[in-house]
Amino acid sequence: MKARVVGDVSMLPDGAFGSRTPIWWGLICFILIEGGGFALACGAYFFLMSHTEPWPPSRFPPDLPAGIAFTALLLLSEIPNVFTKRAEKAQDERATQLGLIAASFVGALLLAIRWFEFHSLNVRWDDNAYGSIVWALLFLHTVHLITDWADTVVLAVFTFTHEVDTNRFSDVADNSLYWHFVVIAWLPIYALIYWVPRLAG
Amino acid sequence: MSSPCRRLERLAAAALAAALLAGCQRETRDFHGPPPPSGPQASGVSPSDLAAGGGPIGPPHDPRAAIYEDNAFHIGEGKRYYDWYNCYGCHAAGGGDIGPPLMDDQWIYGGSIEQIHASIVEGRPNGMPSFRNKIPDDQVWEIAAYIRSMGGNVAKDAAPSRGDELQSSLAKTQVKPTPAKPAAPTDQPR
Amino acid sequence: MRRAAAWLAMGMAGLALAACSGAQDSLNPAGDQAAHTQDVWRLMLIVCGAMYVLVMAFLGWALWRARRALDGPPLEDAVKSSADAPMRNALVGWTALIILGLGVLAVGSFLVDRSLARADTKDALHIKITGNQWWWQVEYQDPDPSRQFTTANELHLPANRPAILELAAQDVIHSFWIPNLAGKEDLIPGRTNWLTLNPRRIGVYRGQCAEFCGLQHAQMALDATVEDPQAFEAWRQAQLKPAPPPSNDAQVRGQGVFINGACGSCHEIAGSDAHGRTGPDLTHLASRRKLAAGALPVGRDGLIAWLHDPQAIKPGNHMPLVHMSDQDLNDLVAYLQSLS
Amino acid sequence: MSAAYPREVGAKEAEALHAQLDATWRTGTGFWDRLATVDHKIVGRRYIVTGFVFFVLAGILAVLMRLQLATPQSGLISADRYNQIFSMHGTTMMFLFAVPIMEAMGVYLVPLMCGTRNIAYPRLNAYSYWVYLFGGVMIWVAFLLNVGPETGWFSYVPLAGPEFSPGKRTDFWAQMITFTEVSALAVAAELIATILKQRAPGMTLARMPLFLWSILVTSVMILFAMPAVMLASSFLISDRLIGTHFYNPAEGGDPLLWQHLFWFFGHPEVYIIFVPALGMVSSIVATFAQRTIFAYPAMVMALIGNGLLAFGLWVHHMFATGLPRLGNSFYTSASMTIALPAGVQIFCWIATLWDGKPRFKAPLLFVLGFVVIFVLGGLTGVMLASVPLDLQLHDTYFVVAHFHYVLIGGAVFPLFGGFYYWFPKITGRMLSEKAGAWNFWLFFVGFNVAFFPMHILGLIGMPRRVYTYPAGLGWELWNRISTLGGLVIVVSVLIFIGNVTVSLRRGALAGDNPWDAATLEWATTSPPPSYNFAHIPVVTTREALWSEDRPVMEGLKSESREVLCTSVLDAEPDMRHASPKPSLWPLFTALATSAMFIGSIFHEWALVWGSLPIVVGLIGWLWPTTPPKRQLEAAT
Repeated sequence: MKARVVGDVSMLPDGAFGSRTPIWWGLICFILIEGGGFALACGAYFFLMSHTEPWPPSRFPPDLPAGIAFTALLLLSEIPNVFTKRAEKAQDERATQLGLIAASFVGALLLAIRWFEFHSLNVRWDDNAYGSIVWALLFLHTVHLITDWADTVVLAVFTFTHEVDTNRFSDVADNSLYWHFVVIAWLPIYALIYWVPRLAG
Repeated sequence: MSSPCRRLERLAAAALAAALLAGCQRETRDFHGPPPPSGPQASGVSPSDLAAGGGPIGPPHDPRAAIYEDNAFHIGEGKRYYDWYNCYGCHAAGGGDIGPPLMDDQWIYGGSIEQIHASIVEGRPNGMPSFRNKIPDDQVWEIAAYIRSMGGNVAKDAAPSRGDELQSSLAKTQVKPTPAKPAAPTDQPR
Repeated sequence: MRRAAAWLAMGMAGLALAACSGAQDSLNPAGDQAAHTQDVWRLMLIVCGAMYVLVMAFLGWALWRARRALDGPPLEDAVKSSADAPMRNALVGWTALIILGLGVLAVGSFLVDRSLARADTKDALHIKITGNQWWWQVEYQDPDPSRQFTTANELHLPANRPAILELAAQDVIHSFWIPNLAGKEDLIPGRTNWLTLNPRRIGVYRGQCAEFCGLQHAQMALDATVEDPQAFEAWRQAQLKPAPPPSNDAQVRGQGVFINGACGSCHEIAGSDAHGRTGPDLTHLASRRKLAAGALPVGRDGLIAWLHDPQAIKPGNHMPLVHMSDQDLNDLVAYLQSLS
Repeated sequence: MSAAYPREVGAKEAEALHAQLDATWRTGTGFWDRLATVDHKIVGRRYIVTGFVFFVLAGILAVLMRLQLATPQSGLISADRYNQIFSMHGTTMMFLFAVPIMEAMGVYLVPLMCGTRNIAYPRLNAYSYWVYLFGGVMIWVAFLLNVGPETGWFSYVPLAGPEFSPGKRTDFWAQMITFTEVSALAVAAELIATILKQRAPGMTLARMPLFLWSILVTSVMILFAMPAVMLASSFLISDRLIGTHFYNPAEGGDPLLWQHLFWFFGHPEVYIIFVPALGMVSSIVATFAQRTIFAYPAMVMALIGNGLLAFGLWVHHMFATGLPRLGNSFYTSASMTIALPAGVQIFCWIATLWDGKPRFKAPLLFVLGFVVIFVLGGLTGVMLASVPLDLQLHDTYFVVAHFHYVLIGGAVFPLFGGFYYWFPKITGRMLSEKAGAWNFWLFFVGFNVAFFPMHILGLIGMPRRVYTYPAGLGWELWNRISTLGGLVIVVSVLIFIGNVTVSLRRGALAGDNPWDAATLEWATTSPPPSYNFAHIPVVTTREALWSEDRPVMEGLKSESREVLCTSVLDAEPDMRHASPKPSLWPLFTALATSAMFIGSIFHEWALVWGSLPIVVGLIGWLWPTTPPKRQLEAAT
């Protein structure tokens, strides 16, 4: 059977933003997977908590300063993040570069604070189940932090070495979206690690 | 082209053989143990052969040792029997109590598996009773293999991990026996 | 199609056949719980069987009709068909039927479950069962400590008197299951579960661990003897006594082997110097039917086979191979056989 | 570019287009080219073949078990070996055969059915295959080295924990989970993106073939189910390796945490295997009845219902663990409810056959076998949902019978039907019908002989996972019959393998659309060209190929790889999207991933140093293809 051509798609754009691109959907899938993992880990936290009295067993919840510092900086990191996102939307190369560099530095600082967080938990992972789940939550979030930070750094380098076109701007936008996820996912974890033991204890 | 290929092949074959050997050795479940050796040396050495603090004159190399020494299953069984025969009573979880610690590098009567085996079978002066005929020989070997694992003297992939018991009685076979806990900012009673 | 029906019929016949045999058989109930469960089974079999027959009939009809349609004229339109409307009604009916069937089954199941939860527990026996790799420790509880006793791998229950089982595990998860008496309940480390039995019919039933628990999961059985209350009381009185002292030379020597050798490190024989706690209590071993959690019959042959090489019979279990002379073995068996 | 539409494509133009597209999309024949390929058809083919190999391997283990159980107190296989064998059988069937092969069918067929040139994220697709392959090889090598899993495919703690499972056996199992989950999740994301964004213009959600719906539902289920088992197995391996206490009751852990997490995954897992099979059944029924599937909206609702309900019933695997009674009753109702969507679908298929003009070819035979077997398995599933009855039947051979009826009847029979149905598309040749009939009847009879007696065995008290049993409990006869049935299945599978081997060379040529099917994969040649479609097909009805009109669109680049993206709901053409070229980076990254996973079995720090090569691989893989600035400046 001969093909009957009814239209031409060559005039369509070859790049786009957000939900129009397949990459965005992949990212959403990824966020769903990771979000599901976080939710289940939080569920495991409550499951273990319901069997343990007192919580934490040592009665010493984690120390607050590092966690507060981290949370505050993480929330502030949304400023360069949103700035970068706007710059991408406007396809402003200079501003994008600036935003990415700022985000990279904030990320590095966050990782440094995270180091102190691990040391202020007042429990080791192999002390008891409470220690295990607290370390697991913090570790899971750290993995995401490192992943997105590495992605940001690579993108930042790339904007300096390569031509930046729509697809690249779109990558940067997706990176910003993922950072939103890293920030939002932290809030319940923060509550579980630092505040639930205080309120429950 | 063919020679590097062949070398690669040979390398792969060697690696596979090594893995095979290691896998078999570490993971075999040999429930019968070897037949008991006959003859006079079966009973090992008597306590009088060994002077406390002296060099390990211990029993000669025993072919049975190899079966138990790096075998994950036997070490795991040894862990169980260590508990069942109440070695905890004197040695705690390896840290020592009435009896000497077992997880450091200092051995009064020698730290080879044969020597530990002999110590259990024969007993030692100053309190270590003889378990001859009280603990079957297979199990003594398993306990000895486990005791060696306490000090980190067996391959990591054969050593047991934590047990399902309270953490305070845990033999830290996977952790160096130094008190290397990261100093927590606040004191915490444990 | 016909084949399937034939299979079903054969299966039913098989079930009927099987129902009159076993000592480990959920279709041969000897207690209230198993009987209630069998009621659910019958209900399920009828409702699900009817549904199955209905589906198969529809399929058969469709195929029969289709064979004839092959010779007819081709469909004028693959997408729309005059059969759509009546079929849609049939689908609604079918859906309603499924919901109805499921409703009946769910309610039936729920009612039975409730009746199980409300089992009669007046004047119940309290028995603690602890699962070990790979044997059962059975402790008959009593407020009076002198009336408590311990046995292994056997359960004696008076008929028509409820028993409450407290289920715990020493090492890994096991599952307690005597199908003739009741469904199973897991024994989980760190938790305590409860199971109520209301045994009715006198007989000896077999139970088996039903949760995979390692190497010898297959050989972790226990016997449950349901007997009349007098027989049970006699058994209990015998169990409360310490083991009889050895009465002849062989038995005396055998006791020596037991206590001075490796046996006493793990096994307890009340009334002797053997006080091991990690293996099964052997105080009244000779009064039991089976050895090593159902692996062998208690008796001279069984004991000799077991002591000669426990690892050949139950590879990997924690009863070690103890090398001893034939003389020692014979004496030991003589002593063990005296432990009635 | 001001052609008037519509227009016809001349033969010369078509030929030139083919040459150009083929040069752009073709996978070279060199060794490295083959390793670097990102063609979803090649990757999908490899996936299918690998999955089938694992099916055969696990089948061999099944036969060994049946031989052991044919007689009481058999000494054929030792307890230790037997436990490894049944663990490997379950693990291989569930993780290395069933889920991957269903996804593999999706990888091969979804882009074709969508009318697009390649799957979304083709490099991720290549990567996921390599990871799956390496994970499967790892666990089988470990098994052959006597380091195979020994605690069942469910690995209940504490049995699988550090105290009671010494050595590395369970660590290999737990890490195999990680391998297969990574690959399954990656494929799920690809398939979702492909289905949502790359459907042919005009293929609205309401015109999507049911197979695409079933793959979409499955993929979404994978996204939500697999993280649970990832989490559970990570907890397990950290308990075993670095001494955490998630499952240690003495330190506040709980063995039931494992069961909750595992079954939160494990129950949907069954539907993840079974839902794609429903899609295959729908495809086959529609084609061979030559009638559109009756009540399409009901079918779609039923698929979605299956997917949702599957997450609400995991507790029915845990009725015997002593959970609160009221909760259990809730799960009884929920578990029974799932019979509803299944019942609706069965009705719709039979109604379609009833009203159609079925041709009884091998694919349809397998579908009929599916109905007969699966309905029985579904009904025994309803029985098991009842708490009291489940307490008797749980962990007995009745359950073994039930889930083999559901999984072999519900998934393997449709899969074999699918093999017969799509083999001509994949290879260009037909499978022998005669051998197909033998294949089917032996499988059908052998299956029932093998598994029906297990219902009875369970009722009369035979528990699962026993390496032997005593004589005298009435189990001998049924076990022997069952073993005989197992051997018949072996013959049947051998016939299938023979059929494939012979037909690959000597089968009748298929042509584009040998079954006169309606979906887009049949609109292109058999086997399809490297670029799938020279022009992007346009869809105007649900049964695209049953209408006389075959509109297409042009305008995608032919000198570089491009796919068309359409809008999610209405499939309006939206943008052109560059599709990645072949690359060795996915293979490299997969190797690095495998090194990290296997290394972390032996040392926890492998997680850290092992991730560095992965980062290198990922950067190489994702490094954009836009030219560097310096080069650009030099050019201008």
